[in-house]
Amino acid sequence: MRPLNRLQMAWRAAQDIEDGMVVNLGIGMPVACGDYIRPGLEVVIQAENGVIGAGPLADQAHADSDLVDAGSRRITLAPGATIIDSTASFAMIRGGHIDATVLGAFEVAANGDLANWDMRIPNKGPLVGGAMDLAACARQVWIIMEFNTRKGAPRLRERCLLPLTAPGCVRRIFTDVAVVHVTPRGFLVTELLPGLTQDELQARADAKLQFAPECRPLTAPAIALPE
Amino acid sequence: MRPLNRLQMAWRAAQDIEDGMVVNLGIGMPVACGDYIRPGLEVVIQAENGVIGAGPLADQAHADSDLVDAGSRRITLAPGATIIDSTASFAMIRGGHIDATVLGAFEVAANGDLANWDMRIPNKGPLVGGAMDLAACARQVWIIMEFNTRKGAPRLRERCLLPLTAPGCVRRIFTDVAVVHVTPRGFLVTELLPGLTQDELQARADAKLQFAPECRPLTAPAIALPE
Amino acid sequence: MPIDKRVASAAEALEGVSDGAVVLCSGFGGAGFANVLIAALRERGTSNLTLVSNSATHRFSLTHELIEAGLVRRVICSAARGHAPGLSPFEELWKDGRIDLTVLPQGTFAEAIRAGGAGIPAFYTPAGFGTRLAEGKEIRRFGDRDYLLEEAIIGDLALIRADVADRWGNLTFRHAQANFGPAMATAAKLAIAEVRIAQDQPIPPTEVQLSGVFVNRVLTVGG
Amino acid sequence: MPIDKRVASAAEALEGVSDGAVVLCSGFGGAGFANVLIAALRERGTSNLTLVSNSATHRFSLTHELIEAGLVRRVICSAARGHAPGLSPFEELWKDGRIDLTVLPQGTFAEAIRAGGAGIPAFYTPAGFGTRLAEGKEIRRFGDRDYLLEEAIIGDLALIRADVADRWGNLTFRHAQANFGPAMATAAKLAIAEVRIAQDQPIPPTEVQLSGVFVNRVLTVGG
Repeated sequence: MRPLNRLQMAWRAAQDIEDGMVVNLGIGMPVACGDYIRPGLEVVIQAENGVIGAGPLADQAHADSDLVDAGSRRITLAPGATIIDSTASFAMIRGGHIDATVLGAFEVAANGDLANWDMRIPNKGPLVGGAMDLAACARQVWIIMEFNTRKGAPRLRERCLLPLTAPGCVRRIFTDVAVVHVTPRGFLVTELLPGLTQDELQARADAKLQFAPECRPLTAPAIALPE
Repeated sequence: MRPLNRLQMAWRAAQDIEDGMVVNLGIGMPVACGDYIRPGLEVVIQAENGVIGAGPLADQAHADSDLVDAGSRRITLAPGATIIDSTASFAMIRGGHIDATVLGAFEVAANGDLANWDMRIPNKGPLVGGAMDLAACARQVWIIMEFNTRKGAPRLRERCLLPLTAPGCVRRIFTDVAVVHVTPRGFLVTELLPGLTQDELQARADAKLQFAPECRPLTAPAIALPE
Repeated sequence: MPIDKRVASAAEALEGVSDGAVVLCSGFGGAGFANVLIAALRERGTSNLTLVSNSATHRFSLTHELIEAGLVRRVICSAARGHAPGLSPFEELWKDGRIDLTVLPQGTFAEAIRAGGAGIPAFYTPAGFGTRLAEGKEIRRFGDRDYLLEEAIIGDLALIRADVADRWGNLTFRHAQANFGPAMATAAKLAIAEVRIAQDQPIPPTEVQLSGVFVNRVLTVGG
Repeated sequence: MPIDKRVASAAEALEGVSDGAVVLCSGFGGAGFANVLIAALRERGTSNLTLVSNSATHRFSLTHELIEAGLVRRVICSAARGHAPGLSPFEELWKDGRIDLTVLPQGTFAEAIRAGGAGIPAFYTPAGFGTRLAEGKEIRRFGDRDYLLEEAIIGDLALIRADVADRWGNLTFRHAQANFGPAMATAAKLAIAEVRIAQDQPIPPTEVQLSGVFVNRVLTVGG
């Protein structure tokens, strides 16, 4: 089977979102989770610019340059929404009122360390944004990222090589070839792409992988990437 | 001339309130200042329960048990008012956004120390309320109190005998027989009740009083106390 | 399932509250007391409470009934004096050493609760420096001024009063009813609002004064 | 005299702003940039500025023009990366050491500004602990967790964008326009709002989102 594409990875992460949760979705792949929340569930999507209850993207007719999420996307409000200021929004985040945040990442370590803000590109200014607050303070931190870099380097590592966003914070990792939980005993693979062996996956990681006895096949419906 | 009564003292303090000021008026005598602000001035009266722009007391027909000031008095809102919560109200106070607070006091020391919260009545619970925040953080602290206690003891002292509310905070004291500024060199009397000599006033204080060269007579219009 | 935080009774609202709970009760200046919930807590008999309330006893609040019923072992407040000439139920217990008291400047009290809800474990404030309330507290200089270190207050339960709620738990407050309520809701593990009306349709986004994210249960009490 | 904070021009709004000022500029996610005032500040040529803005350069903001014009000697932000592939004006100056940079987690950035306006000189936060941004900062344990000490940010000038103002300086914000604006207004000695409409009649008390107590001058810019 082919590895999941980026939207399929967002779909897979979204399946773990539970009814009534308050979730913050990071810029990029994570924000696509909002489109794939299981039918019948009501979830509050928090955007760190203060939108509490973000709805789908606005269509052209309703797009408003003042009604945006943290990624400057023109959105709508879900029923029951409100908008607060940045101080209040981060008070909500830091105070542990976000049940789960879904973020992108460069690397995750077996102890849950997260590196997702600094790729050490020479002379490019640092971009922290809200990632450190979210990573340190959300009740659960979930990551969506490819299992390996484009050059094939492992993103699941014994220790992160890149600068940390927060230590010991990651609980789940949704990748293109596996779903991995971070446990007190390290990485635990709970879903594996059909056609890939445990040994093959282990070979692509820099840390010891354990495999859950009930490890299931990783599947997702067909979702086409936009052009 | 007779000493000023309590409403006359509030009137006298109110004459020092300047156009455009944001003022907080303490429970008791100070809150009466709101009735005597000079005509033509627009002032924002802050009540520490969050009313920003308190108006006069409500008449019976308009009294609302939810529209109250910090002293539980049923009030109206002035034009341009808004209401914020206690956290925001004290952020405003502590952040130095109150131009002047007018408070009652038991004692003031020559260095500006204020004692207005604990009279050491046995077994009565302490009542701090917002006084420490206001005294420590308002840009100016003005006091309305009688020059002496009912038993004749001095309230203007070299050092306070009662527990402090805040050190070195008081700028002006409006009493029944004198107006006194607190300066880096101690108490400076700027207004004195006609008929009272400087020596007589000094005899009623526990600290050295200086008298301004331009010391004026303390006067107030006749204001009857309510029954 | 649609989010719906409305409960049918005060008993249901208080379900799961345990002895020893730290209870945050809103109300100030006569407005914003959740008296239906406070009365229900007293009837429930949940004991050994820490009561966090601006006034230990306020003539418009029923917190004194919790105290009189012997359910409170500790009070954190900014005002602990009864209004009546004699000793209040609180003062009677306090003078006999049967109830512990922590008094904070009101701004520190409010800020400590806000900090509890905002993930700030401690902060510095100028209020109280140089006074008896500074005893035992860390003093630190920033710039040309001295400040006290104050720690956050976190509750197990917040009982607050609001005007309108929707099924998401969003709230509006009438006039000065908000006071400590919004901060208390953020700082408690279980935040319960008693409201005049709880409606199906959402409160318009610009009218919401406290996000339902901070509110766990809503009880309609009218009034 | 009636309170009236409305001014006739951007030049009048900026009267008295001095070289070396610490300037707080609101805006995030495309909303809430006070671009008329920022452009006027650049034209004025006030230099040696410390720019406090969530993004050093944001494609919807004109702060990069202040930077390009060489008026900024220091930036405090949470994001300093340009959107375009090449180096931004900020990055060009920064790599040459001609501009100082302090990066904070966005929540710390917001909270530090709020603290500046709220009389809190410093506070502890978990964000940034265990990261490179903790370097040189005091670490302290409360309970079972480690926190960083962060100091308040206070500005000489805040330039914020709002929707409606009244003559008292009360403000409303459209949708996500508020972001850092309310806190920045509280934290600056001179807070200026550019607004769509500034009206004579008061904004209804329940609709005010930022009290005019925190706003010194209001400039109508339409839009």
